[in-house]
Amino acid sequence: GSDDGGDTATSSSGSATEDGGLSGTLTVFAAASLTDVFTDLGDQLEADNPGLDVQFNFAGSSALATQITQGAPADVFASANTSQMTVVTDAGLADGDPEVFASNVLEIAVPEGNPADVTGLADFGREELTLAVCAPEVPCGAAAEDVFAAAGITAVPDTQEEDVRAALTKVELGEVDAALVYATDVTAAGDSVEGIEFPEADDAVNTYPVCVLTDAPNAAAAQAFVDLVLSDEGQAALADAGFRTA
Amino acid sequence: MRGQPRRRDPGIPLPLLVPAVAAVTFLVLPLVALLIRTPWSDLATQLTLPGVGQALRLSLLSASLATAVSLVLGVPLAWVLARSRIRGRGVLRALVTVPLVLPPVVGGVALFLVLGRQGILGRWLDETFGLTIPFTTTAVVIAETFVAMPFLVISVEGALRAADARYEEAAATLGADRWTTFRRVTLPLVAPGIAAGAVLCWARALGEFGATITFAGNFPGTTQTMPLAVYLALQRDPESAIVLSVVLLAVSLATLLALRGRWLGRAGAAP
Amino acid sequence: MRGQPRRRDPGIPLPLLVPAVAAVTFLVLPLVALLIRTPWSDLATQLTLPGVGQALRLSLLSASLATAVSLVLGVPLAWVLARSRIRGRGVLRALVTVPLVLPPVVGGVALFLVLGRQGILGRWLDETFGLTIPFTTTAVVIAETFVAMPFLVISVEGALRAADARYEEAAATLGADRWTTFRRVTLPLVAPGIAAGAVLCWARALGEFGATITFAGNFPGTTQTMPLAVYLALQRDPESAIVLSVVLLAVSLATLLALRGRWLGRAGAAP
Amino acid sequence: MSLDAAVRVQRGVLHVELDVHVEDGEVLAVLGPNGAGKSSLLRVLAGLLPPDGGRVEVDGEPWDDVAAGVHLPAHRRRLGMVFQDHLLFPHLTVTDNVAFGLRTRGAGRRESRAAAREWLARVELAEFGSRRPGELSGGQAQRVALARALAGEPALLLLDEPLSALDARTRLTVRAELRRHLGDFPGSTVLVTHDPVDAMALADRVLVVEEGRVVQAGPPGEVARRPRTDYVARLVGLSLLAGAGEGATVRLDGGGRVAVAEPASGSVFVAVRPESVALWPDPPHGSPRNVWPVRLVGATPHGATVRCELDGEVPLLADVTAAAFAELGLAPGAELWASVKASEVAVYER
Amino acid sequence: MSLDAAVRVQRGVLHVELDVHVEDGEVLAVLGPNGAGKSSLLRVLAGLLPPDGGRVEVDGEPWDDVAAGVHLPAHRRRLGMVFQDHLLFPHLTVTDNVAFGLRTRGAGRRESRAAAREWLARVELAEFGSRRPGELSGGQAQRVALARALAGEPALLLLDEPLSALDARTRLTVRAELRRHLGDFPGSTVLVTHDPVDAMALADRVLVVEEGRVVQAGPPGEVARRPRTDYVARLVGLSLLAGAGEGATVRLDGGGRVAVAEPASGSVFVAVRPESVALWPDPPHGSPRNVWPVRLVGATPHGATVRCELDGEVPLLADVTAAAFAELGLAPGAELWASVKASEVAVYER
Ligand SMILES: Nc1ncnc2c1ncn2[C@@H]1O[C@H](COP(=O)(O)OP(=O)(O)OP(=O)(O)O)[C@@H](O)[C@H]1O
Ligand SMILES: Nc1ncnc2c1ncn2[C@@H]1O[C@H](COP(=O)(O)OP(=O)(O)OP(=O)(O)O)[C@@H](O)[C@H]1O
Ligand SMILES: [Mg+2]
Ligand SMILES: [Mg+2]
Repeated sequence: GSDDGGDTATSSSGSATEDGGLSGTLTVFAAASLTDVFTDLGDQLEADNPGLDVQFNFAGSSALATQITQGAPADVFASANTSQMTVVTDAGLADGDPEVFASNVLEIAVPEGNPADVTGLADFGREELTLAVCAPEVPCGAAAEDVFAAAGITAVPDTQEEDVRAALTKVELGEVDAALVYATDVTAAGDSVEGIEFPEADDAVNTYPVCVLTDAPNAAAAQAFVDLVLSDEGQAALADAGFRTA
Repeated sequence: MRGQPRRRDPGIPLPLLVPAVAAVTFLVLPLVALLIRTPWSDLATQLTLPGVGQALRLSLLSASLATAVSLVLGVPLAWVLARSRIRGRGVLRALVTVPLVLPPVVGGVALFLVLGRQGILGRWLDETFGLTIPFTTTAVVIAETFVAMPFLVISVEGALRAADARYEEAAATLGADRWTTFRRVTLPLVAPGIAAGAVLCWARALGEFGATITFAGNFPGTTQTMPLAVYLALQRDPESAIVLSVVLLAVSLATLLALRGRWLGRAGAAP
Repeated sequence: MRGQPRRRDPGIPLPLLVPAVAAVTFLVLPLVALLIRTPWSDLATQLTLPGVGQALRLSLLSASLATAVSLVLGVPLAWVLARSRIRGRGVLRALVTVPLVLPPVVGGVALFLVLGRQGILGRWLDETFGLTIPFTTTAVVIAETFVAMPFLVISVEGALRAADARYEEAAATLGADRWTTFRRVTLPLVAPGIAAGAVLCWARALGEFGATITFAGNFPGTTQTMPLAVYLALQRDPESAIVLSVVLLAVSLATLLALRGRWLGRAGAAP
Repeated sequence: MSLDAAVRVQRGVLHVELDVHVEDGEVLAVLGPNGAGKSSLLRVLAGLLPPDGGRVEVDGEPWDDVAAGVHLPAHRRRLGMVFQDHLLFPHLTVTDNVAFGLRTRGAGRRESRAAAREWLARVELAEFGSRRPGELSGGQAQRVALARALAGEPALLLLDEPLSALDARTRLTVRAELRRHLGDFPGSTVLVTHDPVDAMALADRVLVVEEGRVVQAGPPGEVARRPRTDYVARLVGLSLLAGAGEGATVRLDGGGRVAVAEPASGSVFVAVRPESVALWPDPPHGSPRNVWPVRLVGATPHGATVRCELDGEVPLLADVTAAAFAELGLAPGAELWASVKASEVAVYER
Repeated sequence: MSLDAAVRVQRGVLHVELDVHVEDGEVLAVLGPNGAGKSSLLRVLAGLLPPDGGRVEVDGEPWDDVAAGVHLPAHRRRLGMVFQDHLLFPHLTVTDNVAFGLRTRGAGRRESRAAAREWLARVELAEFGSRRPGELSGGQAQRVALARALAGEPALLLLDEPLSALDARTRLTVRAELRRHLGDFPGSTVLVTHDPVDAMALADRVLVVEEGRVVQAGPPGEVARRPRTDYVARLVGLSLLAGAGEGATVRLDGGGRVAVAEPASGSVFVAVRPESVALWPDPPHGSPRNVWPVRLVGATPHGATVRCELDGEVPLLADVTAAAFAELGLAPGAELWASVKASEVAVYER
């Protein structure tokens, strides 16, 4: 569906070549938490299409949404939540409906060795612990509110982090006893952080939508990248990184 | 100073006027654009939200405290860099400048390494006094001071270097030791430079985001300053983030104008 | 200046020494802690990653360009604020200071509003010349300049105010118009103040993150500066973020030391 | 290139109101006590201080005209100025300081430097060219400032106590140099000085200024012989007394009478040279018709003589030799008699 | 509180090496040309410039002793100093400037201010107390600086040309004031000046410094009568000639002979007062035994007389009245004859 993107930018950026290979530059705007997985998928797409150069712009989803609404020359937008994707779709910049390619649930992250003996969500009501959750304005914070409501727990956090990474950093440094973060982040953090799953997590599943953009200079390659993400191969890579796949 | 028209000013030379106008345009146009985009109808709603007033108060308080701490610690440091003859001043000066370059988030991490629960000093503070600094308003002030003080130090040092050291010699012959000379001669002489440095420091502290959110966290009422509120608003509703920014701008503009007026009043009395 | 020992320095007075030492400790200890925590074994690996060298080069280049632009535009603006008698200087000065307070991310949004494809000027630039600024290295320089120039302006203005204006009168009686006076008398006289301002500006530009990632994006090779690389590394592996930060610190420390050495050499020649 | 100026300017509480006219090639010395407004006058002439009224015209060209709204900025006035505190540029070498005015007026670097070196040689500082002003002594700096002002070949030369920081020997040399230069100089010169010797040696005309107003004007000799205010009288070392002429006697305003050689009438000044006053422990009897009782209030050695300040009906200064002073055993508070020959007393209209 | 100092300090190319001794209550005047090292000496005494060698001792207390590693910082020396360029604190009022030294030495604010006002009244600036230094004229500022230094009741008073910016009248007043104060003053005073009148009026002893060394020392009258260098001779207005005594004649080193009244032998100086030199268009025949052919090379009006600079076998200065000067129709280059009575020629050992 790139018929309306056929302006000068398309021809200069390249498109499907005659033998089916892709060329030109593909620009993917993706949430920062996708850095590793997407970088690998991009490399793979480049390997399959020697004429293609895949460029990533990793940043917070909201920054990316702002950039896209300000006319950034992007082909693909992969958001870490539906709300920022909505900003883009509302502006009429998404080509077709966004597709969910992964989801993520909350997990409790504790420092190596779990010094405060955190066992479950109920520990977020313990005053004596130093606890971090995400701010309600950001998706993981909204999700946290949902799970606390579902579990009937009054949480007493010491800080409401602006994003998951900030919360996780504090766990890694041992500065908080527990933080409510995404499962993928626990996976990415490696040995310095232990994850504790809890059943209420399923009440707040965060979804990752992706879409090709209306003004995509290289719509063909964009579609190919989205297809790759949704393919079995892409889904497997996401699963390796701790995502629940669609 | 008198009311009558002065025919003195032969105007601003063109090679200065053109870049100056360009600079003002460059700095002010984005602000104007923000103002144009501000959904003014939202303003009243936003301002009456309880969190906003709180964040604004906390921001002003902590930036002012950070500036005060920076003045108390930074002006002496600037003096040492400018006037003493200790060895290694060059390295010291560079070391003091370097925190400017540190990405603020990493600055926050570094503060944890020193003052956090597991930090070099923090562990001792915790064990000895039961004091924990992170996630408190104190932590906000510390984070802002860490990020903003170098601005004060560097600009005060520049002012000290430019000042005429012979006045200090004159003070010495009048029996003033270096400390008295510093208080009664040096400080008043470089007051404009210190004022400039304090403004830089205050403004930088007021806008501080990365180190604060890392080291102090974000909790409404104790550690959520305006930049944090703005950032979070931006996640959900960019319009309201713009409104909050404009509020922050207006308040700081008013503060600066009020302060400057007083300083200028003093400076204007001198020749 | 001669090699013999000077018995002059009667030491630094205690009321200055104590806060100065406290200031240095406060500013330097977190850096030391960072160094301790740095996984040095990673250093070689990190440095050889292709993106890192690129980001470092881009950072140095864009910060230096931003400083150059700030000097060209900002020093004249500082002169206008300090020396001219135009009306509304107080308001102008406050307006110039205010961008310091703006959360950088909002600053990035504001730059979009002016220079973005739909921006006030951006639209016109796009339609007339086919020029788009966001997401280019130019955008990085612009974002850094927007954030860092006020530091230069305010500190140079402080230096100008502290300088003795009678030298400028003497130059006028020798036939120098205000522009010549500016170039040949004022500039050299306030050189230390300008140097201090440039250092502040450069360091602030080098550490710039929020406005850059918003307005210029995060494209390796064109807009990914070191702070952005640090941010991404932080998403993945905090250890490597620390390594990158230390690299940034080391490079800026070396640059500052090299520059300062030269400036001091010049300044040392004067009385 | 005559200077024609009427300067009105308010400086704090002092209102300066001075009319100044200097012909081509003429040197006008402005004498006056501290705070009289001399430097303020020069600043207005230089264009550094905008006048509140009046005008400044050089060679018919208006530099300032408040009524017409004309104000030529300082750098467009072809003038040279030496400030009371030299104001050499600290970042330039001595040579470059002197070359500064030439460079701003369009001369090349090499040529300006050569001219500057010539000027430095004239003020006997040839070997100091590569120093910075901070490495000069006070007097050396002032000589460089003089060279810097002269190097520009100005139309109007303004000198604010140019010689006051110079030592006696240099002062002689520079004064002679200045005199030679001023002799060749086609423009007008205004010289502010405290030293009557400078005024006598250098000026064609003297303007005495007190509290912002002209109190006396004329050729140096005339001013020196017939001072009209106490300040000038002190300056040239005379005792000045005001009174009313009554034939061969002048009745002083402060009481007392002075016998004079030429009959006088109306308001007059009486001037007495300190050298002509003799002091006696007892009332003398002899030819001098003026004998007054006085009290010694102060004494200052002055070369080989001692200058005695006398109070009484007729306040006077007297110069006596150090030997006589010692012989008379004088001490402050001593009661004495002073005598002056009537022929030694100058009398002239007020 | 005597001052005893041996100062060795390198200033650029100049090596200053001066031994200075000043008794209690004594005033030492240091005279010398620009750049001789006078201000450098004062800076060492004040503790502002660390000497490279020697020592400074006041009343037996060592202030500086390079060999022993002693250096008392400036603020611990009980001294008062007046700088060549006043250096009043621009941010303080005039009263607070004067009160500064009292405050730093522990006096209360009210009491310091009262004392400061008294000092201001003594330098006749009582009504200027609430001004800022920037609103003073140059001379007013210097008087305030003087008051500031004196107010601290120092043990050692250092004055770097304290009167040079003052106008003639104020100078008389302040000089008399200074004299009175120095008279009462129990400490030592070192006064740097260019003005021989200051030295004569204020000093008990004079040190003449040239190129960092003492070239002459002695009481003012002695130095004035028997100068030992050309600089001093010029300063006191004498012509100085060096030669070898041969009984009633002195053979000058530069050629020529001078007849003297007292027989002399060995290396001697001959000093001639300009007033004693008479000028003639043709060779005169009469009692004066010294008659030399000379050429007029310069002439400067000097009060009622003209000072003529003469070149020839015997270079001289001559003072003639303006009338005589005009009558002789003198112009530079004129060939003349100069005569001096042998009894007017002073001769003394070199
Ligand atoms: N910037 C100023 N603002 C207000 N008053 C001033 C200023 N500068 C000088 N004055 C006052 O104006 C008067 C005249 O000063 P001016 O410098 O012209 O005196 P002057 O005749 O040059 O004295 P001096 O011989 O001491 O140099 C003085 O009373 C002085 O206090
Ligand atoms: N900071 C300095 N560095 C190097 N040389 C200096 C410095 N200050 C002064 N001098 C030189 O030292 C010499 C002595 O200077 P000083 O100021 O003591 O002279 P002075 O006798 O006070 O002269 P004046 O009568 O002109 O004030 C001069 O040749 C001067 O050029
Ligand atoms: Mg003056
Ligand atoms: Mg000197």
